[in-house]
Amino acid sequence: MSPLQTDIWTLNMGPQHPSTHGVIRFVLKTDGEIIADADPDVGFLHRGLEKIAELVPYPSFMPYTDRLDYLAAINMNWAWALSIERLAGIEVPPRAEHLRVITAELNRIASHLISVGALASDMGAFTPFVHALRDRERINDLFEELCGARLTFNYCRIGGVSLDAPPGWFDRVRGFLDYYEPMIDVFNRLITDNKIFVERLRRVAPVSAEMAIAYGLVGPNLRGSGVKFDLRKDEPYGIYPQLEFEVPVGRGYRDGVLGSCFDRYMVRIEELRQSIRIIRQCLDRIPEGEIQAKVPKVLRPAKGEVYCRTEAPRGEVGFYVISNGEKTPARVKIRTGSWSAMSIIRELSKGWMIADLVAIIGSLDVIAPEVDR
Amino acid sequence: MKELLDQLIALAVEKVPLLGQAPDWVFYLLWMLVAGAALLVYASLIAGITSWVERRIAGRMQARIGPNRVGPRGFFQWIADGLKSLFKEDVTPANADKPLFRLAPYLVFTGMFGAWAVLPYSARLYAADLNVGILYVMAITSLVVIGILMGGWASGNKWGLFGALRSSAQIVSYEVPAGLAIATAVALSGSLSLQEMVRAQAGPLGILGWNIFKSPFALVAFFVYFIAAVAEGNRTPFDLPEAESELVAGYNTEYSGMRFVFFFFAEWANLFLIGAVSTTLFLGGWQGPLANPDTWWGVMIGAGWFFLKACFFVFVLIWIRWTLPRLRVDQLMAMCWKYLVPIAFVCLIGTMLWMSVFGDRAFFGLVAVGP
Amino acid sequence: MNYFRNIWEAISSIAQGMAVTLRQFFTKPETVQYPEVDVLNPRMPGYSGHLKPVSERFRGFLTVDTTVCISCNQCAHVCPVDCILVESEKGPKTTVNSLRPDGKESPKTRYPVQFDIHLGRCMYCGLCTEVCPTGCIHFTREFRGAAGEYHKLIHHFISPEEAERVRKLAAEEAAKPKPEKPVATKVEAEKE
Amino acid sequence: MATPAEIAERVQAQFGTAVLETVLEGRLPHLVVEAGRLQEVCAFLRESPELKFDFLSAVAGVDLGEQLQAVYLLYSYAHHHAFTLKVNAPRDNPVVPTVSGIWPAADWHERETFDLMGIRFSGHPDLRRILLPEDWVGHPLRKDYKYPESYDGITLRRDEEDWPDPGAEALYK
Repeated sequence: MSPLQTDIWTLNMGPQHPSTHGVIRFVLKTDGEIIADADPDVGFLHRGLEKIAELVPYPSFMPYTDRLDYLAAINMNWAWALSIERLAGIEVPPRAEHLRVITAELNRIASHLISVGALASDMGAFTPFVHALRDRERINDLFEELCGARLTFNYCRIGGVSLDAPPGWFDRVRGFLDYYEPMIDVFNRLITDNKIFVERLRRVAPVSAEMAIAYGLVGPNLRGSGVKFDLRKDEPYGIYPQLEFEVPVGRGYRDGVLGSCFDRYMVRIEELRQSIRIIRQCLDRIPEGEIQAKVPKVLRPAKGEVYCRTEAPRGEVGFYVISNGEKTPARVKIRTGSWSAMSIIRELSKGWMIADLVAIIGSLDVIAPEVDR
Repeated sequence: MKELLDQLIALAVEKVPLLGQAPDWVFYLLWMLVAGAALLVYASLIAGITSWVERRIAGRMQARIGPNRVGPRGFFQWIADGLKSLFKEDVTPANADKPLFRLAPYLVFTGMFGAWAVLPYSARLYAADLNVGILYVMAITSLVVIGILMGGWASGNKWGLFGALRSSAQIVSYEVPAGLAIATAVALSGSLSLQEMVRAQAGPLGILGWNIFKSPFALVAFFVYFIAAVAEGNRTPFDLPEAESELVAGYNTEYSGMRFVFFFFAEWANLFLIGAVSTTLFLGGWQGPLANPDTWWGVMIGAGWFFLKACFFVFVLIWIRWTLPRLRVDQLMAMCWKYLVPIAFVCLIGTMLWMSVFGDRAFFGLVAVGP
Repeated sequence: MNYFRNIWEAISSIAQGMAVTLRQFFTKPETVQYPEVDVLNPRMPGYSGHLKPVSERFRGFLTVDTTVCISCNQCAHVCPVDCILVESEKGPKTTVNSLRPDGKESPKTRYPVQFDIHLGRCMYCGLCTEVCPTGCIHFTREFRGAAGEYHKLIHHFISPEEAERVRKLAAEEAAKPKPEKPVATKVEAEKE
Repeated sequence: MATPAEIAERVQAQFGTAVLETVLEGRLPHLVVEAGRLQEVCAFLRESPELKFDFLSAVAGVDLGEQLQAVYLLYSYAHHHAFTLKVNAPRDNPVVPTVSGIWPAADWHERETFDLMGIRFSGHPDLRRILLPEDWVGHPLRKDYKYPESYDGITLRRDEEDWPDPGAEALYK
């Protein structure tokens, strides 16, 4: 009797699929439910941001960085502003630095909320996602009060921030933190502790520290693999060196494997707490003063190049900017966290099930516009 | 209901002598049509309203409002949705196996709806009291898996086939713990007829005689049955066949319009069915305070109890669905074979031992059953 | 024993999660019924959620007060998507007061004869409002602007009559002694 | 942690003539190395215990006019120092050896550079376009790139169409 014949199936997952987090397509080759190969096909959201950057003046590129990662627009704004400030040698006033940290960390909370919520929703539990959105909505309200937008904030400027906080805003931020801090525990009770959820993730698709570094994983994905590296600590910028916070790393939470999907998830949950801590410190020590440095109206940085990395919610975002002394940059290369997270999926998903692929995508927190730029 | 109908028929025969000469099958046919129509209306109402209730509850659990546009608090949303689906184009994919593709929703629907015929809505309120009632329920609901497999395979969509295969593996596996748990209830009640099973659960206050109170093992068996029933009904956390975030929509990916409604009708009708069968087997069916099979108002109160209990289960099912994530295929199987089956088996043996020690005494053997 | 611990963990964690959802079930929903509730109104009646009405700084549609505009073209220059088109004529010299709280005076010699904002392109970034020396281009809190046709997304802020009036004024100015030819500066994409 | 000067020195000591240019001032100290020996240099940077550049942050393609340049932005988690390598390739035949065998991360970065800048990486296991469609013509990040009139029969919108003249129907605020 001949052995049972099985076929390798080619499956098309996406570009419209509930769990691809944007428009991403995977060409799956599966043996039953087991994935033999998952080839990501990206580029559906390619808007040519690097080309646009060569066409618009330095300050006018700021709104485009919002669209780079719409869930963490301020972190992207900051990265661009910081690159140009380094390139042109601009000092940022301390109040603006504090405002940047407050907004960036609020934005980090908002972004991580979407990330952990979306992972839960990929696992089939939709309610945690909505609960995360419910809390994120309050952050959006704060941002709307501050800068008038709820998603594409365009808040940072080269040399500072665009607007000072309206009266009473800091108290409302504090109020939000007081509200939100216990909500992390409620969220944990709802989904993080859930046995099914833990079992779905804790041993799935572990990434070793070496593999994470070799594939260029950054941010929470890298820390999930146990590498204690955070640009805010190790290559500090802004006022981060003056602030106290910890860098959570994966450690095989709930008897899992180090670097598994659950570790990456837990790192994000822990980072929520750290962000709250950072914001509280900033609120306590924010000085009065200017929010904008003196920057020439038409900015022409001296000839030179810079590679500036900052820690966004999806990890290192780096702007490699070359200036020719013109009012537009000669070349901008944007390196984002999702790009490397996306590139590891093919290697990582081999041998896991389709349901695990969804967990892998969700736990790596890939977001399509950041991949495609 | 049957008795009432018998009386009606007798009356009709008396008034119209010509009817007396009609053969029996005419009356049976009439009875079938009447009962079938009544049940269909009832089931449609329940399924439709459940769909609205589910969306409202889900909304509230997610800090939303839920549908609230059509009618008071959106109550007529389900009618609007039904009508909308009715007018929608019924798309059949080009490479679908067309006859099977068209047939599948009806099979699912039949399997789900067929079980409603034997449910003991109250002491005298039922369409049929088969002496193998519970076996009939298990048998007819097995049709569902064929419908799902057929639909998933015939739609010519790989995601659909994934869903269908997952579904068949799941339903076939979970029949085992469900069967064992049902056997526990059958052992306690001493009958396969659903009416008899409910009658056997009479006890003080109408509550203490319930099967779950007869032995601690029965209590566990009840949970095992409930979990297995949820799994057989493809509800979260066992909704792998349609696993939205993995398989797009699983077996019903390619369905649209009215056929899609049939699938969903079956799903919501199934919610009530799970509740009704669990109630009948373990929670005393229509038994409850003031329920009395001998007076008409007692029967009505019994019907109320049955409905309330079943609705409670519907709520719990919805509640679970909007809380829990989904299992993975291998975990699903592991849970069935490693946990539910052994536990159900222990429950069955334990209940038998318990009965041999305490007899048929209620409340874990503390209270004597009987008038 | 692992076996029983698993069962216990499953039951307890599921119960925990269900307690959370049940609690949310009995909490008031957060949804704002938008068309019914006037979100531009500072006090939204009958609403108890967390959402505040559209904030003071909300970046809605752009609007221009053309009487204050000095046609300096800075907004068009800074706009990343080229959604602003200003054409102007040289007219009599006056001064205008800024619309910003400081009310600073600026000299005005150029008068806009065309001021269009293409809301189909606008990305509501607010860079133009920041560079405007007189604050004449600013955001409104209006955000409802569905249009049936694409060209209706282009807002024209100067009517043909007004443009005619300005042109006449400019011609008179040009006819005066020390004549200066009116130059129409069409702002095109400066960024090539 | 090694300063850029030390790093450059080590590389120069090892490879000598392969280093075409050393730039240590400015915000981005870097070496320009010979394309042919790029793989050796990279392997040395990664493996040498004092340098140990285990992380390739990005590969950027730059259009220098006569030449195309690939820029490798490196970082070491072990020693917390950063460095940059540059490789030039002639514009008419821009070929650079791949480093995807040394840093797996380079795989996608090189594909992107190939896609947008048109630098071909010899030895790359899977050099396809990544962001643009397979049948796209040209490499958009080159300075002389002409935006196509149409793609696959779809006319790409021009400015005039995007800003139509409404004529008499215009609405005035």
